[in-house]
Amino acid sequence: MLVAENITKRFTGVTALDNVCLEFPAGQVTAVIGENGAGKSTLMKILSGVYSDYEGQIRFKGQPVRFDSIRDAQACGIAIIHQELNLIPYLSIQENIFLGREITTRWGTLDQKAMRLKSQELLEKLKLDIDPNTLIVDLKVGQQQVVEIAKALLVESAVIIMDEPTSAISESEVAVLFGIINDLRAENKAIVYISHKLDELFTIADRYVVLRDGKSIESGIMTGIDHDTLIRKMVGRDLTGIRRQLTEQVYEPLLTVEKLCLKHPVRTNENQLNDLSFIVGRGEVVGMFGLMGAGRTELLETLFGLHPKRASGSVSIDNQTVKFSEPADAIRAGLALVPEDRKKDGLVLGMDVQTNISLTALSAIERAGFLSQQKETTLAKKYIADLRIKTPSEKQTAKNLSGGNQQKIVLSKWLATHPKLLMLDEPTRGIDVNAKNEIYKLILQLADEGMGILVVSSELPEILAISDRILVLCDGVLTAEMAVQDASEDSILKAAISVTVSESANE
Amino acid sequence: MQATLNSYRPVLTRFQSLIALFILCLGISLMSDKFLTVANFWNVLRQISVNVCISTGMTLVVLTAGIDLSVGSILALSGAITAGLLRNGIQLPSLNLYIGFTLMGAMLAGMVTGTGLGWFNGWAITRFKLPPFVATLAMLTIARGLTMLWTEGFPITGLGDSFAFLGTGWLLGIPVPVWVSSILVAVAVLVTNKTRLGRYIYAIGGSESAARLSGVNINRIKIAVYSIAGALAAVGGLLVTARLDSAQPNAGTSYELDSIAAVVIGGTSLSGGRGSILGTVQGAIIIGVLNNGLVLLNVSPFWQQVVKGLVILLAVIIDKRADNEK
Amino acid sequence: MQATLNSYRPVLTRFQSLIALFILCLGISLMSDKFLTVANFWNVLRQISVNVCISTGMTLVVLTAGIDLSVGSILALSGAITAGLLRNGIQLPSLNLYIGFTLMGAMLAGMVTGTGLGWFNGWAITRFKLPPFVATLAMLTIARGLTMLWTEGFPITGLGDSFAFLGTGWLLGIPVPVWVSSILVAVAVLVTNKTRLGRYIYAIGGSESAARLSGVNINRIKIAVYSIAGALAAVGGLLVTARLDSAQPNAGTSYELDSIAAVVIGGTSLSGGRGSILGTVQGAIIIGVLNNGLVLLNVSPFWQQVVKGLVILLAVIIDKRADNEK
Amino acid sequence: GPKNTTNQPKKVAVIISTLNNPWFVVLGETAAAQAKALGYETKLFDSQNNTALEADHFENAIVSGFDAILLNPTDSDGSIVNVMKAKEAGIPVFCMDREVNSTKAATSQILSDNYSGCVAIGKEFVQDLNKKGDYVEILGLVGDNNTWNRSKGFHSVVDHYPGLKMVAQQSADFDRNKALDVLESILQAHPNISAVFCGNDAMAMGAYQALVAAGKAKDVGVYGFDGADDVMNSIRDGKIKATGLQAPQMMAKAAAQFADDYFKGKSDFAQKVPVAVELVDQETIKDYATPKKR
Ligand SMILES: Nc1ncnc2c1ncn2[C@@H]1O[C@H](COP(=O)(O)OP(=O)(O)OP(=O)(O)O)[C@@H](O)[C@H]1O
Ligand SMILES: Nc1ncnc2c1ncn2[C@@H]1O[C@H](COP(=O)(O)OP(=O)(O)OP(=O)(O)O)[C@@H](O)[C@H]1O
Ligand SMILES: O[C@@H]1[C@H](O)[C@H](O)CO[C@H]1O
Ligand SMILES: [Mg+2]
Ligand SMILES: [Mg+2]
Repeated sequence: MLVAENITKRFTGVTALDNVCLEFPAGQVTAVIGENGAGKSTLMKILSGVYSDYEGQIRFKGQPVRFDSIRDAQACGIAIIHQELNLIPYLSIQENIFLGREITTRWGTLDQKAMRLKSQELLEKLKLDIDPNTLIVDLKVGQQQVVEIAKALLVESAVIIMDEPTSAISESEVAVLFGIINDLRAENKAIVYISHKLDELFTIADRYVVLRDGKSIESGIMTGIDHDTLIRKMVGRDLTGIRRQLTEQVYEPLLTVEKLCLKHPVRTNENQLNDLSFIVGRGEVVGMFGLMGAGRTELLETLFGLHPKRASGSVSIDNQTVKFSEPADAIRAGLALVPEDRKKDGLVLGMDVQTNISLTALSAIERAGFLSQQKETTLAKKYIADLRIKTPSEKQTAKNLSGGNQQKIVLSKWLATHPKLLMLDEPTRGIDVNAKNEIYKLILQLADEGMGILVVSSELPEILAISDRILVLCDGVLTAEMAVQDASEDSILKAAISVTVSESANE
Repeated sequence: MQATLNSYRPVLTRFQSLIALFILCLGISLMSDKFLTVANFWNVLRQISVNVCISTGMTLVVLTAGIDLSVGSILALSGAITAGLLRNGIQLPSLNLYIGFTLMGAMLAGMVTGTGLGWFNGWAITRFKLPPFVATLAMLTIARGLTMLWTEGFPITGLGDSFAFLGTGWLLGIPVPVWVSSILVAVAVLVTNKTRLGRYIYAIGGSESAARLSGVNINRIKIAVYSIAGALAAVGGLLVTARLDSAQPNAGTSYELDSIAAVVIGGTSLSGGRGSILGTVQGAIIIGVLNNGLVLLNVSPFWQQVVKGLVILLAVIIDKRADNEK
Repeated sequence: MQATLNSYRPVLTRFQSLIALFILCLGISLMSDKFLTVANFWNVLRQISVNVCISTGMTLVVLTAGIDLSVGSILALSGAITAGLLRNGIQLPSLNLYIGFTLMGAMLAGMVTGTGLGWFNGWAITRFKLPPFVATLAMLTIARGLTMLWTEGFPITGLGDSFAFLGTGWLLGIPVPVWVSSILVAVAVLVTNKTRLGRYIYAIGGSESAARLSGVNINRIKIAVYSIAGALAAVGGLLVTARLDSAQPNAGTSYELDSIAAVVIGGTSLSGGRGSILGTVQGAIIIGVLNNGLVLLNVSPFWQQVVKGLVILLAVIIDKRADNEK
Repeated sequence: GPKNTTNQPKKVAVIISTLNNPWFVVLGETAAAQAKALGYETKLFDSQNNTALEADHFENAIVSGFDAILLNPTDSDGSIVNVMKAKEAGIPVFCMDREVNSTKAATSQILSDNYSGCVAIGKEFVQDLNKKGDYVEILGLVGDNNTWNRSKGFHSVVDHYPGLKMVAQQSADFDRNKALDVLESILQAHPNISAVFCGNDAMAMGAYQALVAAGKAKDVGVYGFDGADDVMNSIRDGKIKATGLQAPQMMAKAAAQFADDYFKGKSDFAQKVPVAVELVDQETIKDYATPKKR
């Protein structure tokens, strides 16, 4: 259906794609695998008409084509779900779905009704039960991703490219998506699927193609391939496991939270967090699971002093009661937060690597009241080496790094403050297996050095792999707490949905 | 529950400045019995009609996350072109040529001038990826210079009654400039809410890259928007010129600030993507009522500036409050 | 390869406007042999020194993604306060009180005024989450009104030679205003590149939420930045007043546009986070050279505006080109 | 005609082209003070050099029941419609300083003759320079009609002398600071000029300061217009050659008096009452009192 021949794409200083040859047959799901920065998204952007300045040849249904614009590609029947969310925050779901493809009446005005109906239909298909007139800003990231999917499904296309469509959505929504993909496959569409969640690939993909350092390495069918083989193809070598030694250790309490409540920002008689009490020990990794919107992000933010006016309850660190009115207070007390949205909240994208790393620790690089360039570079180089951050130099702009490396910069900047408690919100979202492993190792190493770790994740395998203890949050209520030895995917999931089920039964 | 909240939001946003406006009007009418009269009502509306025209265009520009500093100068040049052609036509003695202009022809020429300069703004901004601030700042200077060159620094007067009607006439009990600005506002409301162009304007301001990836032709929309802003500035120029029966070379000086103030007080975000034409109209009314009220209350001119600044601050603070409470 | 490229980048960015400036200077000096003289060199530097002061503060504000429209009015009020106190002191006949001011005291009072008004800008912006455009637009009007009230609309003149020295004197072969602005620029360069405050300013402009989560006290930094902008406008006010030996009530009118133009031509992004003080200085020099060159070439005042606008456009386009090519 | 009277005092509006300039502040405040002294309620309006804003002021003044308007028009042509509007509403308008180009609009106009004033300055200029030399003209706001009235009056004399060469003509917007900057730059190109003619006194002061800074204050004669306090003092000190003294207080008081007369029933006003602009130079300065310190 769609064939790429000898595609080469250069950015200033980087060859993102180097003579790539691939094909995407109809009626099959082709998984494109490769590490962060391998060139997957770049290739997809070429195939969908985003970049028109490339070398090489694209064939579509046997005919050579050249897309000069996104519209060209759309007109040919190529749809794409971009890796980055591409939604207009202050437009509604419906307006976003139809952006660029509005239905008009015979007067040339927008046919709101037709678009509304069609949106509703799409949202129903995707099991997103929200009014299509809701603004995007009012959606959670996961819901936004579903809207992205809806956008790609709006018009009939021969090729549907999905660049990490599931990075922010939960298992149940993944299942819905896979149902749709199966239908599309049955309709003989060519589907290109990119994901760092390898388990998904085994479920959905028929074929795989491998990109490494911008080159196409090999392709084949998924049947008969196992996890380790796939990783080896992608990374070019074996990866060692990370599960740490299970011990029945007793941890000395570092963070003690008692009866923490958080009022809803709008409906002030409601609580977003309800009477949460838990402990994180020194050297302990506590994993926190919950479904989308369970309140995990809010919890970390509250602990970090971001909602001082809405929060109540008591928090103590090292048995000292603390009250933070802003993050600076929390940082001083030894807290660190790797936020969920690293591009917006974690990094100043326009600044270079070194400046981002030192931002939290400027006092450490001051000399006689002035920032020392030398100390700063030393600091940055230390973390670039320690965390094996792949960057041409410490002066590279953060924006230009791959997701995994960006995440490592965020980690670096917090490690530079030598925190007692490190909180991580979805630390491996959109990050390749290799980098993921490195981050896991790092987390465990930090715990071994005595740091308390509170990590929020939506991926059960991840939670199970790194936690010593697991907390489950559901609708702002702590519904389970278990040692990892006693936990199973089943028991965790049950706790994560229990309240929801009983509540909706009550309604 | 959340859905309910959201469906109220557009309504609240649209009328966001009304509270401030209401308080303002109440305050003034308690202090002056001349304020709430029919004559004064038309007065205020007529006085703001030029700002409403300009600010309507400015709203579109600001919604795309741009800015247009050149509206005042474009207003002046368009008015001067119309007045000049109406009065003198085009004389080329060397070619022994004289072209006379009808009222319509001259007005059209003024409109074309404004639209053309606006188009140039949009072209420069998209073609060279210039910050709109710089491109339109340059145009502010250029168009003012062209106005001076065209008028040789002198007002052009004596434009005839039929043209003056545009600025001073009444139709069905409503002043003509109020008709003009109201119709433009109605069209602009329609465009922003009911057409693709409007949708794309919001989209570009909300996220230019997302709009581009959705296949929106960013450059074309931006050029259209700056052209419209130029055209609406030209309408403003015609209104001012007709009202004074005279094209002043320095007309419109610093109107860009008044206009941006109306847009921002009306709740449109300078970073684009959020706001509305009706909000801007309310912003323009707030400014107009303030100017009118300060005069009616006999505040001394120097104090007026202080009070005006403070009231603008207060108005926006009140709005923000209302915004947060909902 | 990339490393090399990247390590050059800061240097290139810093001198981004130099190409345009160079072409401009070359052009003028080909047309007038009076341009490249030592006397004219000091001339231009002296003339831009006020804009350099203001624009230095403006750069800091714009780096945080803000804007300050009130600099011109703050300049006027600070100058007038200093002049008034210097000349008349404070007289309270009702209390039979007279307080005289020394030169230092009066200058200090002017500085305190400017800083205070700047602080108020920052306070209003952070406390009520107002758009900087609105808050400083209100201050533009308020401070101008206060200036009129303080001066009663009349210039305050005859301020004595020691004060005039600040505006007209020479020190070690360099005009005093050039000393003042150079020192301020040097300090600002140091602050932006070598201190926490500077780092935080860039971080806030780059991503306010990331900066907040990194423990930066956004409000405090913003208030500091607007206060500094006010203080630097006050310095500008002292320089203008000293130079003219007179505080003009309408001093500084529309200086905000010149200043923002210098900032933007100098390559600082209006959306914050990117740019530099030295870029702004180059922007100010470009504008200064242009003003000077057009007069040297005796371009007619009408054409001057057209040419000035076109050259600004060209300068920025050339810069963008240079930017893309590297 | 005059409106029927009630017990309330009559209201007089003073609408001034701009208060951003001390000369007009004097004009406006004097007019207001005088009208008040005559027992009227007064209000001062600032048109900010904007004829459209002036139109707003007229409308607002009419609505709020003013009985007479003392006007300093923003523009001799553009302001006509505004004055007509008041006339139609039965409100008399008395122009001060600047005229409106219509004999049917205002009840009376008390005018400062800018053109003739500058003719006088031009004559003095020619004499002082002995009919030869390079000179510079600094214009006011290029969109302002007084700018051109003055410039034309001046050139109507000076242009007859081929020995007098205008080497630069630049605008400084009636602003002291701009005049200083502009002349500084001009002096780079033309260091040997003999005189500078400025469209008002603020610019004359700025020009003088540029000459002082360049060490040429002794060699170059500066001419202004207005009779502003600091220029009067400078003429006395021999720093500035001459200016055209306008009499804003006199015009303002006369206008207020006219309004008073009108209320008292007078109706036959002279359409134009020209007020001469007096040439003040180093000989005649002794006839003028030292201005009071403000
Ligand atoms: N606009 C750009 N400018 C410069 N370099 C770029 C740009 N976009 C991508 N690159 C570089 O091109 C290479 C390929 O990037 P790409 O985004 O295609 O990787 P990817 O395989 O999609 O990675 P990920 O799994 O993290 O999404 C990387 O080295 C990246 O840094
Ligand atoms: N922008 C918002 N406006 C209103 N309510 C919100 C908003 N964002 C989150 N909420 C509410 O806050 C609660 C918790 O959201 P939070 O983001 O903390 O969940 P989470 O467990 O981190 O989910 P996710 O996996 O999506 O990050 C939810 O009840 C949600 O409805
Ligand atoms: O005389 C005044 C002032 O000099 C002013 O500066 C310009 O307009 C004139 O009428
Ligand atoms: Mg990618
Ligand atoms: Mg979350």
